[in-house]
Amino acid sequence: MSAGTTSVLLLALPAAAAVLCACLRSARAAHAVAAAAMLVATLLAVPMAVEVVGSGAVVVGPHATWLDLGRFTLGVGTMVDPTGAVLAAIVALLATVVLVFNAWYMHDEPLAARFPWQFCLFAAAMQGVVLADNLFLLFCCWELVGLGSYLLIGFWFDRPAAADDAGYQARKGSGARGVLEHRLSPSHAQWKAFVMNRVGDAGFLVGIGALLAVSLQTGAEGDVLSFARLAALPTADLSAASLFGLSGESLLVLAALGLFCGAVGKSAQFPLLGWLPDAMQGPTTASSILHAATMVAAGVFLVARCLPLFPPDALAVVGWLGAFTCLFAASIACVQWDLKAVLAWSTVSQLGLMFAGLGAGAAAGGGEAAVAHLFTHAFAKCLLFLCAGAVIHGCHGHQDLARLGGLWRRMPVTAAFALAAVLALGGAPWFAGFVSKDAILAAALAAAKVPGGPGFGPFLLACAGSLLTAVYLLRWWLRIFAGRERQLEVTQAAHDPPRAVLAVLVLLVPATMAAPWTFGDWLPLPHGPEHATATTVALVLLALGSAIALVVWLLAPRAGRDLAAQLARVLRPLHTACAELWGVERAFDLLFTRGLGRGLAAVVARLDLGGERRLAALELDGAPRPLPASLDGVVDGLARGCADVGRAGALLHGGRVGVYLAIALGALALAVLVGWSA
Amino acid sequence: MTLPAPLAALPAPELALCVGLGAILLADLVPALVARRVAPWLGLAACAAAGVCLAVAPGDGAGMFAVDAIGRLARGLILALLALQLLAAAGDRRPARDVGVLAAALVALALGAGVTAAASHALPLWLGLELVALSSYALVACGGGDRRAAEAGMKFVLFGGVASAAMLFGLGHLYGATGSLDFASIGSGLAAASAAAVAPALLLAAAGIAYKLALVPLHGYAPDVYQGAPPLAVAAVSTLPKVAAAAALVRALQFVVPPAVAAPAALAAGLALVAATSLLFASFTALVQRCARRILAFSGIGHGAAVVLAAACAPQRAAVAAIAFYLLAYTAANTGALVCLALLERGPRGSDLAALAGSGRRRPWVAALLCLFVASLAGVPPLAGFLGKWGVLRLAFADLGAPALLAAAFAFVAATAIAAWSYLLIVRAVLFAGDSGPTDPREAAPLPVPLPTAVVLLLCAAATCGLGLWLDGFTAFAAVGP
Amino acid sequence: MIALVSFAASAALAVVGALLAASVRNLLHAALLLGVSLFGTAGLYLFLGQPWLACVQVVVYIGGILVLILFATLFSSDITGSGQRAPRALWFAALGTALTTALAAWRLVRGGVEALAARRGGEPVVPPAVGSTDAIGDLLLGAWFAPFFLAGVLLTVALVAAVAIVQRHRRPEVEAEHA
Amino acid sequence: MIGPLGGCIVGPLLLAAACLLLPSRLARWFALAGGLGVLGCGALLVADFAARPGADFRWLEQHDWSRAFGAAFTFGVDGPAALMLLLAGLTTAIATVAAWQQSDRPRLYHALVLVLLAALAAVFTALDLLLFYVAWEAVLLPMLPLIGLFGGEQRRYAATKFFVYTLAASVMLLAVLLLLWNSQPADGRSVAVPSVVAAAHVDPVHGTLHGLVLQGPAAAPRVHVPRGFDLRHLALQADAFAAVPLFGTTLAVLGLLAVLLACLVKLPAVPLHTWLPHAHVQAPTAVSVLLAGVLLKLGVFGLWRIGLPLFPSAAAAAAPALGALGLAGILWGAWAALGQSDLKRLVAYASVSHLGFCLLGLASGTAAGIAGALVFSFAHGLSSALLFLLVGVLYDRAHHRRADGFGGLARPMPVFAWLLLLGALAGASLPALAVFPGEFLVLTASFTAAAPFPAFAAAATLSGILSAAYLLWTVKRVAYGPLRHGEQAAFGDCDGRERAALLPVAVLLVVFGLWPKPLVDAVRPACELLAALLQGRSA
Amino acid sequence: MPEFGPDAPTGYLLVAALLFATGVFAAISRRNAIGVLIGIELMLNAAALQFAAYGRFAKSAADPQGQTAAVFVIVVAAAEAAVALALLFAVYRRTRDIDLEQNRELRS
Repeated sequence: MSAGTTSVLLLALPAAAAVLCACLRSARAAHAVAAAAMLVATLLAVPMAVEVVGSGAVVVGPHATWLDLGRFTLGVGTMVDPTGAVLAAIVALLATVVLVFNAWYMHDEPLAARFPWQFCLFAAAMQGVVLADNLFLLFCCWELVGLGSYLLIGFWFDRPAAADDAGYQARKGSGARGVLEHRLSPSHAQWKAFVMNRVGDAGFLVGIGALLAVSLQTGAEGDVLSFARLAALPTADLSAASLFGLSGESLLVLAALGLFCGAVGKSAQFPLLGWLPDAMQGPTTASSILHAATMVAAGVFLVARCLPLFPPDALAVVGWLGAFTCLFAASIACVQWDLKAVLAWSTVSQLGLMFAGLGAGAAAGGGEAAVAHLFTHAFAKCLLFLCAGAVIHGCHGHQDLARLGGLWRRMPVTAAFALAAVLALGGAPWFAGFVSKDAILAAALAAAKVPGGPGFGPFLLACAGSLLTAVYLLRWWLRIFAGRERQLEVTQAAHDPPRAVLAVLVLLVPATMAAPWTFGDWLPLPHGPEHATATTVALVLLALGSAIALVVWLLAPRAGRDLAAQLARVLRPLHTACAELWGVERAFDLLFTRGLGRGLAAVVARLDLGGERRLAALELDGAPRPLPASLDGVVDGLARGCADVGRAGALLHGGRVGVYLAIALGALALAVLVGWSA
Repeated sequence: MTLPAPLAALPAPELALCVGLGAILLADLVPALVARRVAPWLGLAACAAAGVCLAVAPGDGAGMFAVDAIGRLARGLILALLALQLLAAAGDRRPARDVGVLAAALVALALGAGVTAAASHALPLWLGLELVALSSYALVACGGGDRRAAEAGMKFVLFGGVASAAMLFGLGHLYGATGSLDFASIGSGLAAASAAAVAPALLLAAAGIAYKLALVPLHGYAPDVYQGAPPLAVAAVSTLPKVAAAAALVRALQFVVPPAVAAPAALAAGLALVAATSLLFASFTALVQRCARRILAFSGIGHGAAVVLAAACAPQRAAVAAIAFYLLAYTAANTGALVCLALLERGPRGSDLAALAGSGRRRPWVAALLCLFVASLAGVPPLAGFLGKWGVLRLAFADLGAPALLAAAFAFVAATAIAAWSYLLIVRAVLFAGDSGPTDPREAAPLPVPLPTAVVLLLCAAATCGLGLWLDGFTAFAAVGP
Repeated sequence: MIALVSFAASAALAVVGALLAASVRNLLHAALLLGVSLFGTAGLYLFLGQPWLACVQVVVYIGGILVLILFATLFSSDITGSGQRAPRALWFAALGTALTTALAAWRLVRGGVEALAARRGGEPVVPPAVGSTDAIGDLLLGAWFAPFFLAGVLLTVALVAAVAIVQRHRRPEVEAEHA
Repeated sequence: MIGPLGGCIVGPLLLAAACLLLPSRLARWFALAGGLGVLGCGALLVADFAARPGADFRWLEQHDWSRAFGAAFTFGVDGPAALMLLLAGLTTAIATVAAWQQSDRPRLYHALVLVLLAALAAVFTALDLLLFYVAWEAVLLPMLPLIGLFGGEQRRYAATKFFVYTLAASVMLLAVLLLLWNSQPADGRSVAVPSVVAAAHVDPVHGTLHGLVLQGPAAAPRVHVPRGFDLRHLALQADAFAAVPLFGTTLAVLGLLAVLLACLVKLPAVPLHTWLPHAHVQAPTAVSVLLAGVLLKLGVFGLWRIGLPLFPSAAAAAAPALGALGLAGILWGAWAALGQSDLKRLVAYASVSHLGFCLLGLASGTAAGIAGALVFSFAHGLSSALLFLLVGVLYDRAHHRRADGFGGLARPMPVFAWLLLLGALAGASLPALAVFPGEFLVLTASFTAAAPFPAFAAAATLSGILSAAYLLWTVKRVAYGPLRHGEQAAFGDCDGRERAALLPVAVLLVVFGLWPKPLVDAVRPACELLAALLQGRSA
Repeated sequence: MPEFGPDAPTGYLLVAALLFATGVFAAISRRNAIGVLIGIELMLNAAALQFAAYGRFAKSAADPQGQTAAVFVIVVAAAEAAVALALLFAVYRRTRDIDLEQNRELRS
């Protein structure tokens, strides 16, 4: 089967499974159908990936014109390149694994039958993003990915807000400051995720628009949004393109930044990152796929896909913002006490790292490095979340790092898997992260040396982020699995998932190792002179970070010691800032939700129809109606003005014949006088 | 067929109406006939005879009556309206004794209107108007009228007397300035050097016509009369005199201004000013009325003004056609609306908007028809009123170089929009108000609509709906020969 | 000279009578003063050489209408006139309107006189022919038969209308309703 | 003999008469039959245009009216008109199903709906300006009682405002109509035929253009246009209208202003929109469906049929201002919707926001933009219908429409919740749902149009955020979260009748979202022709 | 002042004009309907006088039209007065008053 056909099947299978599962009432059957479909997809995708990666060529799949608009067309079609092929395979594989895991995880969940179809929709949309051959289709699937995340995050749609949820209050991570609990609920989280993504999508649309404008102004026709055509754009003659005084090149920068804006939303980069931790309100299994391969990966993938379109100026922005997010999120992850929150912020941080790599540019090998990290991170994060899911499942929903501990005895396999994933993410030697993270640092370093590039900033920020990565990951593992059990009533019932589930999970473990990624050098990783430097730096940072984590972990139980107390005192403001998410959540809430959102909306609504008092009084005939300054009030005011004119006229009609006669005769006499003189 | 010499001085249709009037008055002396309510039918017979006469031999008196298109059209319309009024009178539930007077007054009204519409001499014009006025007073206040009807009649007669006197005063000067009261002589006098004396006198003399058309500033009586008089009387008083006055106006203009030439700018501007003022004043003032019939009165002021606007545009065939169509649409809708109101009103202040609430529940069909007529008055397509407006506006917008007419035309359009709101007040009151309230069980079953009244309503409705798209009506009316 | 004086007296009688009729408070007096004014006018008719018209004026106007009005003043609850004035503003409006009207009428008169002179073309005014009633009769039964006829109809209608209007109410329920 | 298009007008009128005269239980069937009949005609036409794209008028039908005035009952349908006809029939059918249990004066109600349908069909099929105007105003006649008789507590205020506002805005059309007629020479006028028009409309068999004989060389054909009201003939004289001086400007400019006033109020464009929330809130559910589904489209269609073709040069000059108005509508409507607590009012403001896209697309003057605007208005008919129906479902159960008076209804009413989500997502223009293609077309067209449209488009992308915010927030408030009012646990899910109204709309939303090609293909040639004319005038 | 004498039209016409203006004043300022009626009679009287005067001086010879028109005026005035008084009587019977200030039930 050709790669083109396979790519269509990869799209169609999950989509068909989604439709089929939506019709099934039985959770078990639905999971079976969905998992089977995803398994078939995996079995199709892996050989395809092997084939495409082997040939290194871009395979163009079927293409159809969706709409013909005369000057240009909008198409639907697929294409497979090595990156896409691998990512498609990873999506399929992880989806299969998560589905199987979920069948166990949700075995007593009444709504479980909903999960498979929403999940398959999600996966299908992601496959669409990965395999689309043009930006338009990618955008459509991109939006559907947003829909999938919306559905999954809001899976427990009827849960109350966290502040009102006794169960949540009992099980939440301690010291969860910075989270607006009166808002936090699955239904709010899904809304927030969708809307924040839409913020990015607005930029995405502007980017598409700018690309279209440039393309059409340079005389392009046909499917101008196809990646093949877009890739040629930077090298084309852009002198014909200009808009608002911007040259074609400037427009391309604008377009690139627009696309990146979309990626910022989807991949939860600063400042559009508030939704991702909230998305933890969804099932952990949903989080595992959302954080690994389907949702947040889309942003990185988009930028990687469009990397040829990114001029250096745009790349610098990408690099700086990514690296900043990497450090920013890592700093927050260090102080989280909710076991999933740590992972969530970790995802944000790692995505930032990927963007830092992308920002290094293709010449420095940043694209490959970032993609590689996307792959390795997907497996590790998926595994981490599934392990976290197992822990939460075993501990009856408790996710407070302060109350867990010593679980390695009760769930040794899980602990081992989690450790593998932690090491992989942290970039320990012989583990997967070691390969990809070092590549990113190397690329960033290489880019820093290029004159006119982003400079050393992104590299340094990424390094700091890497250091903290080691800290929070190790802290996370240690507080859950190592040491003594802190609260026996929380952990006593914990146990490893059943064998069948473990058998699936174990599939992911090899991917946390370095070997599969370096085998045969199939992954095109840069091996420049900076690589050695970067590797050294990374190892030092890893060691330092691990040391910090270990020291803190060891000191923490003995908080009375002077060192710990002093450290705590010194770091208190920093800690508070991190725990408060650097105020970004509150600022967002104030500025957007309350300010530009509800506040401005209330003002507009008031200016439009007036207040409730006016609206309530509308039908009362004759009664003086409040006439506030509103558009509708102006209309009523006009009407009232007309009526006032009429009232003035009616004054003449007070029933006095004398007045009538005076008007008539006076006007006649005046007319005679005037007519005479005229 | 020739009439003996003195009688031939009057046009045959009006003579037929005279005979009918005499017959009704005689029949009113025979109690048996009174009890059988024959008067309206006698009137209808006279009306039919007059119609035949009009079709066969419109006839002209000894130079005092013109035979022209507007005269034929207006008198045809007057006879048709008379027939409707007589039918409505036949369906009215008043005591038998009053019916005779009512029918006589209606016939006399039509007679006066016909004379006015046909006159080409100021004296019969004035006498016709007086006849219209006197029979109107009788209609407004005769028989079972209540206190409000009497008040309306008193105001009507006082105002009418003054208007008549003013007109006479003007006519006197016209006579002095031209030596004759004949339209043709007045026209030639105006053309001669004595124009400076004739024009103001003419203006004063036009007061009589303006008063019948209820143009601002001679509109004062209309709302009070409409409000106080019995609705059927209002239906007659608001339609027939307007038709007659409009015809007289058109004819007077035809003599004053050479035919086939547009009115001189100053005259057109003056007429346009009167029309625009009336239109705007009426539409605004109607907004604040609390009585359906007062709203219709202000509507009548506006509609009279529209006729003047058409007359100002072009004293030519097209104007005649447009005016005839406009009057046809207006009178059909207005008659229908007032007959509907007559059926819907209860009690002495029955025409108040508040009192009409719930009519839609009590008499849905009548209320619906009322709304139809009112919509036609508002000029909503595809009803006849729309095409009437269309015809007038077509003329008003014809000359892009006449700013006064264009301004008046835009005023007309604006007034249409404002007036639509005032008509909506009636619709609101009749259909939407008191819609859900409990119905008084005593009123649950109103008396059935008498057959003649139903026929009147159906005829009006048919005209209102059927004429709405009859564009060729303008062509047909323009083709009416003398 | 006598002619001029008596002419002036007639005119003064007409005008002053009218002014007083319009302004005295007592309605009865006003009606009587109207009669005075009408008499004055009749006198003017005589000077115009139109004795028949003067007769008609006296018989119809004064004999008919004025008596009717005098009779009608008896309806008025308050003929002596306290509170017979309209509201003050209206009174001033009346005055203004009347003055404007007078001005307008004066201009009309001037125009009319000029037109008359123009039409006469300088020929002198001939004293009226005796027996102008013949001409009136010819006119009424000849060229002006139609108005004559119409005037007859008009009077009939007026008569019927007046009777119909003053007819007694015979619907007690309506009467009760408005009582 | 009356053809199918005449049948679309006469048929519903006859059915309306039947409604009034025959037993009341038959009335709804008549209304449904009327709706389905027009729906069938519209569907056939759309299919025809999709299969054989063209800018021509099909199913032409002409009946004598007045030769003296050059008016005729001319009916004909181009792609956009076909789309609107389809929408009118569809919406009427849906609204009838939604009002199936109408208990208050059902005969009158259904008769009025049928009269409305006839008037709408007449607007969409008329090719004669006078006929168009008559139908345009006639729409108000049934709409007034539909709101004023069958509406909510403030229905009289709403009906009055609706009627007076829209009537006042459109009376100036009458003046324009007459000025256009009067400015034509009595014996007609010879005009050059633009080559694009000739290419699209010349009948090669008879050598005629819109029934007029072609004269002059084939390369530069001319026709002699008689005085009259035929819209196709008037459009040929567009240049002549632009040359008639009037009040210091030209007839074309004043004409466009009048058409704009009429259309922008109907559309409605901010700030002329305030009648809409009242009308929607007070109208019964099915009437809201009709109002949002078809009536607002009159504004779009009026611009398409009259404003742009008859006054292209003025329209080209006014394009930036119109685009700015469209943008203002998009943003203002969205923010106003965000601030509403009444569900119906919220949906009404969503309509205001959405119709802003239509205005933006039309103003862009590009084929894609105009096509997008037309397809968008069709899709908006579906999505707003769905949302209004759903609000109606809620109102039927709770007898109020306050958003904060609900919560957690997804538990007792899962089907309702899913449909609400679908409607909200459609309104938020999610790809794969029918609103998206239109919106995307409008945006891309604006991005690729001349300045300042790209800036408008960029600002308009904010609508994606805001629409998602207010619509999904509504879903959240109504359907998600814990059940906030205990008694609402007993609410039954959508019953069979409600589903019969809701599901077809939902299905169509998905179908046309995935496969909008027939819609776009049906309108595109006509849009390209108009765009070419507009471009030619602005250059 | 020959032009104001009995053999010139001006004097008559002036009297007519003054009578008319006086009638106008009475018609507007009177509160009692009969007062208004008196004003109307004055105005009509003025009109009749005017007709007569113009007829007398119409051409070189007197024109009977003027007089005849004046007779018509008088006749119609009589008819109108009769109807008006009948109406006043009708009002009086219903309200016991013909004061126009008291009869203002019909108004905006």
